[in-house]
Amino acid sequence: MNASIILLLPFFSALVILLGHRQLKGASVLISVGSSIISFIACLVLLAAADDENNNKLLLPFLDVGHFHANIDVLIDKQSRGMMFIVSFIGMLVHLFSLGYMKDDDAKPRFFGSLSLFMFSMTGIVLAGNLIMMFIFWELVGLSSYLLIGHWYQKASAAEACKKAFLTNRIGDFGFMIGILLLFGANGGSVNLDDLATAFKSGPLAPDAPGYSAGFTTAAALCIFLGAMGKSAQFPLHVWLPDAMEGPTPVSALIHAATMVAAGVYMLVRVSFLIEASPLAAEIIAGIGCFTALMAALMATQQNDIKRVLAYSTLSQLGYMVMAVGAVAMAAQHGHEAHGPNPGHPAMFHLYTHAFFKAMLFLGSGAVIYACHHEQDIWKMGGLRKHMPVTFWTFAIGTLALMGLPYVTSGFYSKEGILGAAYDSGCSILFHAGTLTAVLTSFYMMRLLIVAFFGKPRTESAHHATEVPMIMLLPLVLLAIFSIFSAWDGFATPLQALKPAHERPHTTVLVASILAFLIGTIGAIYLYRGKDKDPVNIKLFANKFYFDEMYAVIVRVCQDRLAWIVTALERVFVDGLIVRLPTAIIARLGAATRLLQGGHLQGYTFLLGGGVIGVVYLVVFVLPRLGH
Amino acid sequence: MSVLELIIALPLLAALAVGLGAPARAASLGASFINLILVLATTVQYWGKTGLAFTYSRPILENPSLSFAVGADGISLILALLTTLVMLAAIWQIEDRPPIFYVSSLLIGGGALGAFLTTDLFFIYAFHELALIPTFLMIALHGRAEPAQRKAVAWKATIYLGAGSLVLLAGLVWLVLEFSGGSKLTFDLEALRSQAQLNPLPAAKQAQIFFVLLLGFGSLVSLFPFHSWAAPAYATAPTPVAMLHSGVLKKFGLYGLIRIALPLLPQGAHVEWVQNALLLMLLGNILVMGLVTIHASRLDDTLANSSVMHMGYIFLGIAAGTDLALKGAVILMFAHGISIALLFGLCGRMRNQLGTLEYNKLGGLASHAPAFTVLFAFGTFASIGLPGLTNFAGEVLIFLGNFTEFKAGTLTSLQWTVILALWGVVMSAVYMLRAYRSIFHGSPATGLFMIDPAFSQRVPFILLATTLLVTGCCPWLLLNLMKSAL
Amino acid sequence: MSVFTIEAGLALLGLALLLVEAFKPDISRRTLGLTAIAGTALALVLFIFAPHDSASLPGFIRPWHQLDNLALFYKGFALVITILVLWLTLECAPYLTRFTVDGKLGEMFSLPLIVCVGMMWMASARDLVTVFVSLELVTVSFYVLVAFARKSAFSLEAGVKYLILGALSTGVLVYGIAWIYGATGTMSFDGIAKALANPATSKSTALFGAAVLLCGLGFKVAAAPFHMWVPDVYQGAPTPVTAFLSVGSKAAGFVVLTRALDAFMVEGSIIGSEIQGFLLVVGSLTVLLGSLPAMFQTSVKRLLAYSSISHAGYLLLALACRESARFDLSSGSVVAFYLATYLPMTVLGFLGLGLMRANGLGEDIKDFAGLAKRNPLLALLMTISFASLAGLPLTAGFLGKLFVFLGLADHGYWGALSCAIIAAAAGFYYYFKTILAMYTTEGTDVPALAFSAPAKAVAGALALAILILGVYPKPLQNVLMSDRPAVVAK
Amino acid sequence: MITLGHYLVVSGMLFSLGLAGVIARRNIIIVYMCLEMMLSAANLALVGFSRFHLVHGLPDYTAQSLVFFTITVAAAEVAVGLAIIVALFRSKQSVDVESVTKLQG
Repeated sequence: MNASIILLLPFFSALVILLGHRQLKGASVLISVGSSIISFIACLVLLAAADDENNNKLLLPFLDVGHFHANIDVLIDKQSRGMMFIVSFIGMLVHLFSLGYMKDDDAKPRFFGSLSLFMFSMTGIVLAGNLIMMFIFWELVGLSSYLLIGHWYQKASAAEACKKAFLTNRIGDFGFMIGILLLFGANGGSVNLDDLATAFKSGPLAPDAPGYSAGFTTAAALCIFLGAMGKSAQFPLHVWLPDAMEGPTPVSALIHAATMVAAGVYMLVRVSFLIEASPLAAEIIAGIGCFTALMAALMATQQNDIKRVLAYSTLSQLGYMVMAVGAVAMAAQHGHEAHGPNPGHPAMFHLYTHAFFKAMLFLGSGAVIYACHHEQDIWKMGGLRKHMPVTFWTFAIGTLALMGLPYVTSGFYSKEGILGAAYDSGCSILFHAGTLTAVLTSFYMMRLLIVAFFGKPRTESAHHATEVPMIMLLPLVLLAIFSIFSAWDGFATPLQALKPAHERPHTTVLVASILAFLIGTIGAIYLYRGKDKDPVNIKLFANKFYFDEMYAVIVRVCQDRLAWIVTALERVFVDGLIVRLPTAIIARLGAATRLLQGGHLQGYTFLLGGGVIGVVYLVVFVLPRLGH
Repeated sequence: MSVLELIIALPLLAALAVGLGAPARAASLGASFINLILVLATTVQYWGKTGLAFTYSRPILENPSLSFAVGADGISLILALLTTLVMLAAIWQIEDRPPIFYVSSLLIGGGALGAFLTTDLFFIYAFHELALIPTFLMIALHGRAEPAQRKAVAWKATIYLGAGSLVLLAGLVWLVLEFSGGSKLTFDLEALRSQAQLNPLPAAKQAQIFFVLLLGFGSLVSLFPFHSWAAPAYATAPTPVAMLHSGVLKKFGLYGLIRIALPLLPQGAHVEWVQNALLLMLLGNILVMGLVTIHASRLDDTLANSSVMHMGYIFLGIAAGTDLALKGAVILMFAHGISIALLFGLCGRMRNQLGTLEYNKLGGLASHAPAFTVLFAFGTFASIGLPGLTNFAGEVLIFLGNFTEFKAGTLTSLQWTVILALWGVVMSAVYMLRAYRSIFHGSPATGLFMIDPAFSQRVPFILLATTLLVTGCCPWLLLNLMKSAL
Repeated sequence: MSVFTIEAGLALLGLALLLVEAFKPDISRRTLGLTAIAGTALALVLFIFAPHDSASLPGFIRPWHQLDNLALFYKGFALVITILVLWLTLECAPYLTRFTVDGKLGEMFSLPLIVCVGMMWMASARDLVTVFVSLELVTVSFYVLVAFARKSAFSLEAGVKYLILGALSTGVLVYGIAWIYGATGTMSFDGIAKALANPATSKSTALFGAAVLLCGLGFKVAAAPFHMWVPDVYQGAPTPVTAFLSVGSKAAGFVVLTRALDAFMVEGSIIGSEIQGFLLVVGSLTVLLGSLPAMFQTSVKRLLAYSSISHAGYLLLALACRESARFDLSSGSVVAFYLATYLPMTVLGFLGLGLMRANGLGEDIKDFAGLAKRNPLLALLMTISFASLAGLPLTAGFLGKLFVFLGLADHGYWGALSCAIIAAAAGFYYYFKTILAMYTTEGTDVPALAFSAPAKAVAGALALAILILGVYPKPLQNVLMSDRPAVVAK
Repeated sequence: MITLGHYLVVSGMLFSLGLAGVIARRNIIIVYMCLEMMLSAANLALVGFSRFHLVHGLPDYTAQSLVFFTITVAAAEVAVGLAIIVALFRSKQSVDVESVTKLQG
């Protein structure tokens, strides 16, 4: 019942708004915000509900053919409840924040409608009890992301960005679908998550089952992972996320920082049984996550757009989480089973803490951008600390949380958890790269804070910036509180976000975390204090390793050029061989037969006489011999 | 007398009435509206049943035994629903056109209904031909191109479809000869089917006949490489004809394969050489035509080629032949019909208002015509295969249907094909989003002026879009009509 | 009154009209025409109610005449087509008289009656002598009719060509008859069948005779390679005559062919399989040589001529498919069915042409442009006619073709079937070309066309017949398929 | 002894000559004469066959009856044919076969 409210309320809200916004006018905003608040309340009720294990139950029918069922059925367990809380809570705050941020936008109803659509689809992913349902909502979040990134579609860059986001995700979904199909086939027609988990544990897909194929398991895991790569923007499908910042900032906060991009991680955690079953896949996943984390962090150090810095930081953190998924699976294969009752997954834990502070940072940046009249270049800001004190303090808290201020902020605990998992995985590269990423994270976040908020205002708009209205500050403050406290047991346990338990006390990890924080912070302060322009200039990082340019070439050569060639071939050969050649032959034949009809009487008599002789020859001499 | 006879006769009679001078718009709209109601009522009546219902037969010839026999099961009802919906929309969206537009739409619709609702091979074939003729005539006479060019296009379609129909006829004749029990030839599908169950042919022979039927039906559905008529024909055809042919009539070939070829020749499709040939051809549809579509630089080209491409998925369902895949194929037929009709209808409006469909001349229409944009988005995302719109349900069932027989570690050629075909899903997103972006996004191009259609002109498109949404969210509505295994 | 008496009466009426026309020059052509039509119609009515068994014939004629279903069907067929042709002549008269010497049409009303009688006798013929005589009665009359519009160079040229080639074919036919007689020692079909079923008969003599005879008959039905005269003659002849030639003369040829083949391909015939091979080869050749050149025609009349060749090909292919063990689709009834459906569509086509001509229009495809605008009804009727000729389903033409295809496929004659299919595909092309022209809207500032109420009625009835036969052929089949006694004597 | 073979050979030669003449000659009158020759060839064959096909010791007269018909028909043909040829001559001032080539294609 609860679940269906959470799922369907935003759906109807989206439907009503998108279809009838002209009639509804202002009411559409209220519908959307109201539905998000009610969803949040329903979600709180859900959190309080008793914990009946594995209540995978049918909510709505969808596909039902013979023995095959792919319905909308919800799986409510600790993970989904925790994730649901994040989604509905941040969703509600973003709705509130948008009330202020989008006040002057003409297309407000469209914005709120899309936001509701997003809430609906995200809820669907979180609650999904089977892979088909997950795929359905997976695609739908893609759609809402497309709509929201393209909110200001008149801008060419926004139009391109939303297209890019959708297409890149499509490539991921290509793999996801193959993965689903492989699992569907191998598991005898069921894609239910519970069934699959059982199948991998003791059913037809378990390593000791007859006909077990390690290659198949790896292939399935990697295909599914491809889906996560698209959604969670892992290398090499990461290119869409920075561009997605073309959307309104609240959207960036909700979708492209806190929730949707984390869906990949959530899904990987959901199918962790699959990843644990394949060592190779686990290593690849960890490796890709690790590479993404490091690469994005490097890129972030040279970005000047406040939202882009945050976007690359999100990429980097997502890489972290993915790495954690891989690392945990590797650790599990090495026999490092997590202990304790309900051990939490480090990736999920980081997802949880990251959601709050990253949403907060984005909303904070939104407030800054709003205050500076849509100025996004940090070098054109400066000194905002004095003009926008509340924003500054909340932003600072968020920054510190992301940097992982030891023992105070939630980010410290979750990051430590991931580094611990990397440490446990038995692969030292993961740990070292993770630590290096942490250093870089501290560095670029401190750079951002210093350049934007300290010093003197560098432009007029920064000079005239004033504090944003109450409705926008409220979410910031709430999120700032969560950024600090969310990792504390008193907070985390009722919210079903479970801290991961480590096997050994990790002195090394602890020290590494603290050192990383310090080195990064000090480096940034040393380099950027009081500077008016960037003292460091690394083109490679600033230009994001030239990935966009490379992809443009690939698309041009592999797709557009190929399309051109294929089109030409199709015109020449298919059309030529199937149509023009036979037509030409028949036409020639027809023209030839017309020659018989020359109009000359002699010709006709000749043909007639010849015909008689021919027929006689045929009938008397040829046909009898054929013995027809 | 069966209600199906009424359903078939109504549009034809309306066409006759309009031809004789009845008020064109009122008569056509009335007839197609009543028809939609009738089909809906019939569908509701069929709800929960299985097998052939509403049967009625009037013998017209004793030897060979021919009869005007009607009957409907879930598949035919779904397609009849598709036909009536698209027919209503196509007729509704006609504006300020001579009566021949209404007549031809009614004839195409009526012909398609006849083909879907009769159960005698003779009439199935005949009604389809009846629907084809107005298509050619309308392309040649009222096509959107210079007279010489549109005639060339119409000829190409005529030659292809004419030749295809003849090959099909040869295949049907072959079937009839093989499966007629007793001393009389019969064209009755049910009789042939029971005979096929009693005395199945050897697989090798089934394969031969199936292949002939595949070529015949295939060229009607623009199966690669017999597809090159389709794109120019749709791009040139007047809007209602493009809607009806690509949306409805083209489904006839697929319907025939599912209704006629597969039940009579159950092993035919699975003999290796036939299956491999089919897979190659459908990959041609998906991959080659996908790339060709990406190359297109005009909206009508994109839509026309995409419609060819999407046929590949339905063939994929037929190639798999499993219950799941076939039901998916039927749903996808329905979905594609609605979505492509929606897109062609909107495309026609755009051409009327803007006079051009070149991508590099368009842009930013979303600002001018928001409602139009939303409707177009429905079509776009449906053909991309977005969940929540019907196409997705069909596609996913087809894909799943190909994997029902699967051994971990070995992929059959069928399953490799599915994986390649999945890449086509990516391609269709590429070209549809490109189209959408260049038409609706960006800043409005100079000199273009387009406004939202009036509400009454929006109704047909809203009807189609709503259908996509409702059956997309509840595909079980359609699946419930096909309870028995195919 | 016996059927034979009716025929004799009709012949007398023809002669009488001829004389009246000659000696009473001021008689109006309308009176003449209406008399001829009325006489033929009366004959038709009497024929329907006359006793329909061979015993009713006068004794002296019985050895040479028979009245089986086939004969009765073709007799009725001949009467109907004659009425239609006479009426068409009347309808086209204003235009035709411009090309006749004295501006009169006398023989145009009397000769068709004689032709009709010839055709009716041909249908009943039991031996080759009767066949020859009645065939020549028809042919010689046609020489006159074809060349009737003497002032038109085309008509005259057509007449000359038909004369020379027709006479040549007559020579071949008689020579063939001579050799058949030589091989079997008899002229009657029954006797020939009996002799051919006897293994002692000289096979090569019989083959030679049959081949030459079939060449002669092939000319009459326009079988390739004896079809060259058809386009030229059809195009040159006055339109009503062309219609008569293409329907009546062809039907008569086929009824004789059916009878001859019944004898040649009798059960156990020593030359049966060779004749079948001959039919397949010639039939395939005919459909192709009829269809392929037709694609390039610019004159609708000539196009119809080619189409008539191609239809002859289908009929020949139908004849090649003798009764098979499995399916009771005898070639004779298929041919009869095909011809019965061929009648309305061809006559309707020529009727349209004639009406166009009567309104001062040409016969080229370009003259058809915009017809739909000028006279929608005529365009619709012509569309139905051409659609049926092309063999589109739901028209009568489709069923005939379908039966042919079924027969060929049943016997496994794949080569011939492919030829037939290619020809049918080509047929789509050229018929559609014409249909398309009618609906083309470019350059249609020409005035509307009008035509008379009877013309509308007749054309409408023909179109209706095409459509009704296309979806409800049962009555026609009932007429044709009531068990015909096989013309075989064991 | 003159056998049936002799008759048939002569008849065949006559037929062939007639056919050759029809094909080769350009004057329509002569062509027409050759056609008559072909009919005569057929008649000769008929009579020959009839003479050697004895029924009750007498020749079979059915074939000979056909010969009479053929002769009659030939006469009728000539009557009509010559009229047409005359008409042709009147209009073209020629009886050459090449004067009628308008209808073609």
